[in-house]
Amino acid sequence: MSLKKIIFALGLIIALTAATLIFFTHGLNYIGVNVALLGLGAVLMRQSAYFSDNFYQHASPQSFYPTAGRMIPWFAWLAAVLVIYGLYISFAIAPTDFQQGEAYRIIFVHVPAAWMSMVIYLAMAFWAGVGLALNSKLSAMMAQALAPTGAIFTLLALVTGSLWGKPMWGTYWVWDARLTSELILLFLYLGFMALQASIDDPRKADRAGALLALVGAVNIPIIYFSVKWWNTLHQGSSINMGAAPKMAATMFEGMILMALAFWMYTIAVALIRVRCIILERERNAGWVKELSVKEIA
Amino acid sequence: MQWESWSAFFNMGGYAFYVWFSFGLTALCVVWEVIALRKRSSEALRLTRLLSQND
Amino acid sequence: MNNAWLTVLTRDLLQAYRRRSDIATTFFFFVIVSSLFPLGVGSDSAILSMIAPGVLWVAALLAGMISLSRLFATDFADGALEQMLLSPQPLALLVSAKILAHWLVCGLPVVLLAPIIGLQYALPNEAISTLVLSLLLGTPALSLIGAIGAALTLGARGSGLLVALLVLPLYIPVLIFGSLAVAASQHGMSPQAHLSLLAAISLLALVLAPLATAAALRISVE
Amino acid sequence: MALKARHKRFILIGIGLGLIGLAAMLILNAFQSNMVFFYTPTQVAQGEVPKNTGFRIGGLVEEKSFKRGEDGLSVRFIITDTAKTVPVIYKGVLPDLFKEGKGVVAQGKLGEDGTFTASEVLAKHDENYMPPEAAEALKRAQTQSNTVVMPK
Repeated sequence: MSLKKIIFALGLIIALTAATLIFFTHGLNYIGVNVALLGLGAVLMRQSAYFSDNFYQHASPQSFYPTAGRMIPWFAWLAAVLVIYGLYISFAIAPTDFQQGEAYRIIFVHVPAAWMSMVIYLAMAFWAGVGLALNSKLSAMMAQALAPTGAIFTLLALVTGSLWGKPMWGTYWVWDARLTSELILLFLYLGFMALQASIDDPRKADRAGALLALVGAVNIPIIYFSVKWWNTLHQGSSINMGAAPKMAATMFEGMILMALAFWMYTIAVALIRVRCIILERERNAGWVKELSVKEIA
Repeated sequence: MQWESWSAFFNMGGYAFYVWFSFGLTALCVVWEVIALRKRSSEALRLTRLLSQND
Repeated sequence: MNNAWLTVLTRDLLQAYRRRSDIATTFFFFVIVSSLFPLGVGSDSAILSMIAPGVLWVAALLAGMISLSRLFATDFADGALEQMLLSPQPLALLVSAKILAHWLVCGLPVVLLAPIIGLQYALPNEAISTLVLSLLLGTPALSLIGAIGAALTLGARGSGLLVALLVLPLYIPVLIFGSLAVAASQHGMSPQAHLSLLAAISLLALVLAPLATAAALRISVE
Repeated sequence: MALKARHKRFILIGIGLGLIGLAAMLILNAFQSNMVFFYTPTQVAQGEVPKNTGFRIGGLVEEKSFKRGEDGLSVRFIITDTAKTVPVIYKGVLPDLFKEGKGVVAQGKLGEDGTFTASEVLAKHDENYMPPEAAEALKRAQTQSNTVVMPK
């Protein structure tokens, strides 16, 4: 790969990450910046090595399988280190909260899980959309590999949230907009997985699932902005770009570390799962047979 | 350090159930997912080998 | 305006007329479900009028849903769907005719029947008129969103249950605003905000759902 | 009338955009009117609340208004939005975050005498997290000079 292509690929990743971050931290306030970044991302996507001349070569399951295998340990170790450091900050360094006492420490799993539940859905919808538009098998496999992890994080966000709500608000569950839309998000994940499972032809399942994921993506902004639209029991977000976080620095640090740890974990797990899916679906391909023979030897 | 003793740490200012349940459940889900995936990949590899040997 | 569009609409309506028992199923489902609640909850009119908005909306939603799996299945079986896919007319346009037919057959009867059921639940007059208005504005969205689910599950295993899993989460906003509108006018508040949100959902669905349904049909039938 | 396919597509796209615009107008219209999870004491005073039914009322617990009944279970306090107030009676367990001067949401019914009988009391907390010392320092800074703007 030439230097130019590497720079394009890096630029693409940075543009898309920045757009996602701004969207989640500042919402619609910076919609212009966000649209510009997404546009930039799209332009770079067309230019970068992975999405132009070499796209089909790089995006074939055959060449991705060993690449993913090499990437997994990195992300797994990164997740392990981050989670240990994050837990240390969360429990040993972060101080007691002035109004919630120690119960606020649930924030260190609840908020990262809630973030991941939404980010994973967006990533899933993104890969599903790419799979649908470019008709690439691997993108659809990525979407399929992300769904179960996303469903688990959604469930965790709901359960830890209700365990936090009981001592603080005085109830395990209220039907407010944010809780309800997070529950709907769980149903959307389950629907996506059920639809894929019940269509026998895998290519057809990929495309049907992709369409459903895109239709459901309408729900994600509703979840995020429901707090602002409806005046609900759930507090606003503590972190906004441009303003200082409404949290003590060490608390913020613990939360961000845990979120990064969850992120790395998600990537590692999704890569393992995509390798499984590749093996299961390409069982009859020559390269899979060669590979299995090689691994026995 | 925030804690005077281990028992204070485990007690979590009286919120032990809520805090440890949350963290425990998260750990449980992660461990379960990793184990399930290990099973799935070894099963996938085993089946692939079986198929290639039959050729 | 468009011959093919009218043809599809009249064809679907004619088919529905020939299979009147299918329409009756939807109709009676709505009546029976909403009549079962007073038997289960008790005949206290205060309780009944309190639960009425939610119960009637859920019953309308489920009644519309049970007929969804038939929306494309017969056309798929007799090959008419393939003709539509090959036709020079935009598929989304033809699909919108089929959705309109579904609403006329399954949505409109529920709207017309609602006042009678509302009386059974001891709803005051203003609440009944809001109920009818909310159903009139909301049920088109149900047919439109449901069509996406019906098209996606065409040819999938166990499609009846699957449609419910896919479509019900997307129905929730309609259910919430519909029942809130009725509850608001029941308690002397203006239902205008909820009704205009219902109308907005239906309008958005009217634009986007036929496109998504057409794409889903192309995936399912290939 | 035979329209060209291209023209027809333009017309359809135009209709679609028009409908989306209309939907956006309806949504904006809805959020101008009153759609809330709970009502404020001012709204209660002006009679802008549902009649003959329960609803939620939200605000701050007024300072020094909290009283425990003789039976030790029922409590009385006053909810305020700094303009109007509503007295509340409640029988049951209060959440840990319930405090005078803090946010609260109560579900219940408004009586003839203007007293709100709550069946459920929930605490509403804000999005600020800090150690007690920092909160103390902020409070002191605020009492010293009223020009310091505290995050709400």
